[in-house]
Amino acid sequence: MDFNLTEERQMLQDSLRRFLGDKYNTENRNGFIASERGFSPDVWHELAELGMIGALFDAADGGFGGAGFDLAVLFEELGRAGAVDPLLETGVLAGGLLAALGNGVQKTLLGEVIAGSVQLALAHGEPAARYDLNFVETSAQESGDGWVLNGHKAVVLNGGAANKLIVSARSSGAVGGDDGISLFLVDAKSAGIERRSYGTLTGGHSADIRFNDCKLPADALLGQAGGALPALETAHARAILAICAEALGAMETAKDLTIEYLKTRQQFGRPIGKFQVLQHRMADVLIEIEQARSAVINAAGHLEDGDRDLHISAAKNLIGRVGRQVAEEAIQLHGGIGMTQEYDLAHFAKRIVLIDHLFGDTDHHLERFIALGAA
Amino acid sequence: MDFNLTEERQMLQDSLRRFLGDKYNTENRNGFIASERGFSPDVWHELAELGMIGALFDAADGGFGGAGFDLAVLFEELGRAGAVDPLLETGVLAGGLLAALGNGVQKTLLGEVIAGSVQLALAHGEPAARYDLNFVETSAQESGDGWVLNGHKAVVLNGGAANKLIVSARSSGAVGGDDGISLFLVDAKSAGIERRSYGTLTGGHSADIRFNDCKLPADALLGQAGGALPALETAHARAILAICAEALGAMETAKDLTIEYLKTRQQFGRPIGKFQVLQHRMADVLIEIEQARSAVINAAGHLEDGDRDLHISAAKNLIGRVGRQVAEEAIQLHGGIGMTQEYDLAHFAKRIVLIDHLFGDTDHHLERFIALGAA
Amino acid sequence: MDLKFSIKEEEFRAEVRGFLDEKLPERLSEKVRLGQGLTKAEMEEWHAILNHRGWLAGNWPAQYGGAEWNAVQRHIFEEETTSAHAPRIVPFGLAMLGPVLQAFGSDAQKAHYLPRILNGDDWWCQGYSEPGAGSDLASLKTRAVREADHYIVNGQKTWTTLGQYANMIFCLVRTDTECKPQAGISFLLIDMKTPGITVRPIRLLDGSIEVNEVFFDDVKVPVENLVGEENKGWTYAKFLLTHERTNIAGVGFSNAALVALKQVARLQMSGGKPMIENPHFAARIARVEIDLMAMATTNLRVISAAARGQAPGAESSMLKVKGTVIRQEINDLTRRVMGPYAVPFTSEALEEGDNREPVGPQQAATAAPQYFNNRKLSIFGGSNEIQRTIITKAILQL
Amino acid sequence: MDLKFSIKEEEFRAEVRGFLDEKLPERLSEKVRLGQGLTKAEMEEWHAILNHRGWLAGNWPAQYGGAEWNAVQRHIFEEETTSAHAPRIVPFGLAMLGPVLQAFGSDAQKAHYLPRILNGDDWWCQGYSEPGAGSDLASLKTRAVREADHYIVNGQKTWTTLGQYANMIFCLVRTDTECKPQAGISFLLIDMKTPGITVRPIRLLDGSIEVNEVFFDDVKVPVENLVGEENKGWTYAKFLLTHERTNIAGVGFSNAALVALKQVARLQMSGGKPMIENPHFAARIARVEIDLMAMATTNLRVISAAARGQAPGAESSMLKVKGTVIRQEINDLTRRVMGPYAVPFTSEALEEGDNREPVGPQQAATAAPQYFNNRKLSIFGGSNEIQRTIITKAILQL
Repeated sequence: MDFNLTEERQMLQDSLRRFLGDKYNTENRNGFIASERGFSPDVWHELAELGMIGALFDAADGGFGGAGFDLAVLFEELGRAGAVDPLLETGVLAGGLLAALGNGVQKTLLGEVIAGSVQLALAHGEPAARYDLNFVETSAQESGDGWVLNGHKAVVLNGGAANKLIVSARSSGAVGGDDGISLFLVDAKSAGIERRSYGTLTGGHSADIRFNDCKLPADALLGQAGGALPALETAHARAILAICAEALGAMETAKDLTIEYLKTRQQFGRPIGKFQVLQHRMADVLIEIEQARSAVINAAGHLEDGDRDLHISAAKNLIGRVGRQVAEEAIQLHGGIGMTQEYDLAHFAKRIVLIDHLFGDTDHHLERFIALGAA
Repeated sequence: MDFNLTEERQMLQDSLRRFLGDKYNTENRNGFIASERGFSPDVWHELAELGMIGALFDAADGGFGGAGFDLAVLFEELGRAGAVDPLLETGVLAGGLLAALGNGVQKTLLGEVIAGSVQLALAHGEPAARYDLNFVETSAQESGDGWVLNGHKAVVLNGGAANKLIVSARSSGAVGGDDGISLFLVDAKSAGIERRSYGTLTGGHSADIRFNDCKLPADALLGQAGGALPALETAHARAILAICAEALGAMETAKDLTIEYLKTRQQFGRPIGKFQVLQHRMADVLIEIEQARSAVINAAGHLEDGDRDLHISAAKNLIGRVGRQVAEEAIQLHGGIGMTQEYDLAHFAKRIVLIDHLFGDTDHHLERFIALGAA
Repeated sequence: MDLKFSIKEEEFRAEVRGFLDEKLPERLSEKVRLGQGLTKAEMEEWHAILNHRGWLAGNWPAQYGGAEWNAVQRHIFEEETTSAHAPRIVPFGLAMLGPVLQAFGSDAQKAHYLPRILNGDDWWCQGYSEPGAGSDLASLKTRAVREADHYIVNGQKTWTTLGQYANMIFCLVRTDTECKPQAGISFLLIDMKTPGITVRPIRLLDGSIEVNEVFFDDVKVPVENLVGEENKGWTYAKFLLTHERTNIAGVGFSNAALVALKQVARLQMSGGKPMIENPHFAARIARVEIDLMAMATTNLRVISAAARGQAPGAESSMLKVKGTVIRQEINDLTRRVMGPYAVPFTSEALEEGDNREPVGPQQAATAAPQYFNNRKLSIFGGSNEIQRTIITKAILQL
Repeated sequence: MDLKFSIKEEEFRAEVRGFLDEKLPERLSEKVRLGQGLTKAEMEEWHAILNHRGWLAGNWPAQYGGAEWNAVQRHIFEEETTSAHAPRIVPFGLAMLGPVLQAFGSDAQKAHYLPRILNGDDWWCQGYSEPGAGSDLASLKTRAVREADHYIVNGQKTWTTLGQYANMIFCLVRTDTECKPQAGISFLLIDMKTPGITVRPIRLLDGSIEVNEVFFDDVKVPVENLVGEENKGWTYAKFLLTHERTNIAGVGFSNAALVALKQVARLQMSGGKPMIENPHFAARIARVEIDLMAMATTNLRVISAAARGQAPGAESSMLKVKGTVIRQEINDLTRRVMGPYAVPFTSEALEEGDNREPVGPQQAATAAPQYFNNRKLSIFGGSNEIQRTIITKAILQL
């Protein structure tokens, strides 16, 4: 039993914290969010140079990390800084699927991903799917020696900036079935693709993407036709760990800002941190953040064993509950200033809450935890 | 719109509060609970003389009340005093069914009920029924011109002291079906009845009752064979209103005791009510008790209209939630003394919580509220 | 005990309902239903419609052009307008300043300002909070120094709601620094066009602009703009806070939001079933609905006592706390039900009518922003912490 | 980062498990599993079994006959014994007084008392709280006045757990009334058979007797029974509180209680289905299970830091608060799952082995009493309010 970081991960953490601390403040972040892609291409390239994208992949794929605790350390720092760079979308989700399923040719793209010269997005969710990974209505029909895609993908994260998409489509089976889902590697500018891109409350540009008789060559297929669900599940497990760690980092910052505010803000002639009611509510916040940290550790530690899904769902459920409490308490303990966009807390509170809307909310994962326990 | 009591109900409230205030204190109550029947026969007779049993019945049945707000006023006072007298069991449940279904001969018993000279109990729940009213496995078979009962009734409230039982049994239909449930008026000492009587944490003696080929004459049947469920539902709606009001009264006392304690108990050199954390938690208790009062008013006001079940389930759900909070906070704000049987709070806290176990707990009624809303 | 409204009250309800059917522009109610912001012109349009019917100032006495409704009538009006998705009446002139002027203003002030409020000639905003004085109003620092026939005002106000639209502001200012904090405060009416006033909008976390900072730099205010007596402003402010709290439970808003939530929950699917059939989500809705049913009656009990002339004390604090918790919970469920479609932020959908097809289901665009925006409910207007302290102080008397 | 125990630690676990398989009498574990109280003789029996193996004092140094386990070993022992439903080790002599004597006692005290604790010759109880000094220990009033070679003790202690079985009590007493409240306190060892001592049991709300009042009326205590220096008792008491908190999270108890709850929930039926399949109840179980899974790791993190020599500060307060909330929540669910069968109160089922067929399902008799009894967890041993204050004080440093 050892709860200390390895020396390598400690270094990764230190250098990332230093770098992001330099790049991010409220004004910069709001600027990045308002910019063309919803993040800063410059910061992105520097992150790549620092090796941060490589840290998401294992050595066989040209990286130098990729384990649960690598994701946890890296994303906690992204969360702590309130970074808006699409490492989740390009690196963990689409990049992870490419690494897991790509053939030799397809995987050459990984080099560009790790170098930061290409942006990816996973086009998987659909308007009626909510959080169910096997709910795919988009169809892939074989046609000659290629495929034709038709369908509507909803809220594709980083769908605005992505050069390449990994698209899921049903090549067989009924909607909601586990078999029959295929993945395709597609150029985002292909004919038959209609993208509607939009911002989000916390940075990056997502998109709703429609495929209208989008024709793909045979070699667009990633992995086996119809057998993509297990890889999608793994990619989402990794993504959930990542955003849980990101939420944890964001909560740490929300907590630090609140403690600072409690110490300095004066009301009724003394710092508001002197008021016992605020003290005790802060104590509960501190306790719950420690619980969130433990949930992330559990999820990271079990990412590659048979208890993965149980711990992933436990973490997402707990982080959803704790996140809401921490975000709401941080705003409430700040009072009005906590409501303003020009104060740093706003971004963190929004990010913590919106993470509950990614890859299954707290209720979704509670149900999944129950189902896994009953199985 | 009028939230004031009528003059008659105001008088009922005043005289009951005065009477119970005289009769009940911690020592007396603990004595009654430890006594042979788990309540005081003397207090019972005086309550009857005061007309309190009559207040549960309408004029046609020899009473002078019986409406929703009569039950609410009366049981709030019982709850406030921590009374352990079986008005619910004898008056509302079994008495109510007798009034609703009895023929002329059977209803002569009502006079004795109102006079306090007979104790009743409704033997309805069963070991596997939990809170479902239509779950009846006990069987009633026609035999000659009478009936034979077989089955096991669980936790029959006041089953220890009752002279007469009203027993539900299935004369037709499948377990869990709405049709086929019949009620019988039975002498508690009849052959074929085996009673195991026991105390409860909050007074009165309940019983598990087994019927082993218990033979009944034809005139034991109450109402139509197989058609008792609607009357059972009405009796339980009235009983739920009654115990919600009782819980409200008990919460009022728990609150008053806690406020008094906050004002007088000194810690760290000042009354503990000066500590902001305790103040704010008390404020939440006060707010929730007002919500509980409103829920009781809604249930009482709709007891005889088409929204009855919706408001009954709403009240039972809310009171279950609020009750737990009030009981636990009252104990916690008291500290150790709140844990002791010789201090008055103990009884009230236990009663508030155990009311959640009667006639459907907070989850059961949430499900029922959802089902009623969807219907 | 009787939960029913009287025949007269039901007639009044029918009258309000008929009026709304006829006069409330669908263009406005649709925006309100979807949680979209209204323009200044749209708010003024609705005020004018109400004023034409004599219903703009339900709480004002008839002598000042008000409808002189009692508490129950005001409640019925509130219920009907919110469930019809009518725009909210902007409270600063009508609900806040009006009653203060009627109680404490000079005859000249009444004659000049009250008709202008009704007619929409003035748009008032409130200058109470300061950067250093939020919940602790008594510590405010904005100074007003008497010089001959005017005051010179210096300082800063903040959280001034809709101040960007206002031409007038009523302010609490410090006119005496020597006495106890509460004793040296005065209540001033200030023309926003006076030289030296600067308004800076504050963008809130949902991207909206509804509050502002207002800076005063040697602003000259004529002494006739003082309300009541100098240094008695604290009394008027407390009076105003009571009036601000008439609809503090927000039952109407919560009811409307709950209806909307249930509609969305019937349409949003999960695992092939509507969300309203998901037991966990149904349980969340049911719990808050049950709380709201009780709160509606708690609210009526306070209103009914008020109609009989009993002044609400700690009760209004109870309504504030529980009412905001319920509204915020409904907002929380509304963002939850949207699932992934809570993530897109299409700001054009919020402020002005958006003609583009919405991304995701109707109301999705406003769900998360409204959840975040309404965190203010438990902060502004006397935070829930302040309310809890008021509640216990009243009962514990320590 | 590595969540796995080392091979050596797993070997230790296997050793403990083997020992429990062989030596833990089923008669005792069955009573523990059903939540029934143990007799004094039964508790002593289990102590003797452990002592025979050298495992009664896991936290004591070997020189005093302890097992000298590190924090991780103690944790493993705790996990295994609780999941095997072994009786809890009575903490007063072993976990509390022992370490104090070892750190601050005289050689004579160590030589006399430590073996007697291990051998079960003395049953110790704790005399800290007083009627006027619960959470606020520094205000205690029990007086000890030095007269020649003994102290005369007068006063009253309360909440003395299992004091009815004890022949010895360690007490905080006031030896100086002139100085600061904390400064005048001493730590005395008192023979319960000394004339002038009266023990009065307090019946708790679940009907159990486990705490007592202890009255001192001119009780003569030899000066050699003073631990450490006069007026330094506060230091020893704080030291003891830290030791009391080693297993403060109660993860083992919660795990065992959760396993039992799920067993019952598989058997208890509702609407023809086991309660564990009821979505609302399943959600309640799942939430607390998820909290407990995280708490187990939080606990291990603190233990792991302690094993590396870092003294737990506010962390142990965090464990106390969250740990008790989780245990109480499981107790709450255990009473809920019983449905109507939580109502019967058959006290004979609680205290001694009851030979009659139980009313309702197994464990039903103890479900509600245990829920009520364990409300104490958030009150005794430093209330959760005190713990929250410690947590924030440590971080805010105001």
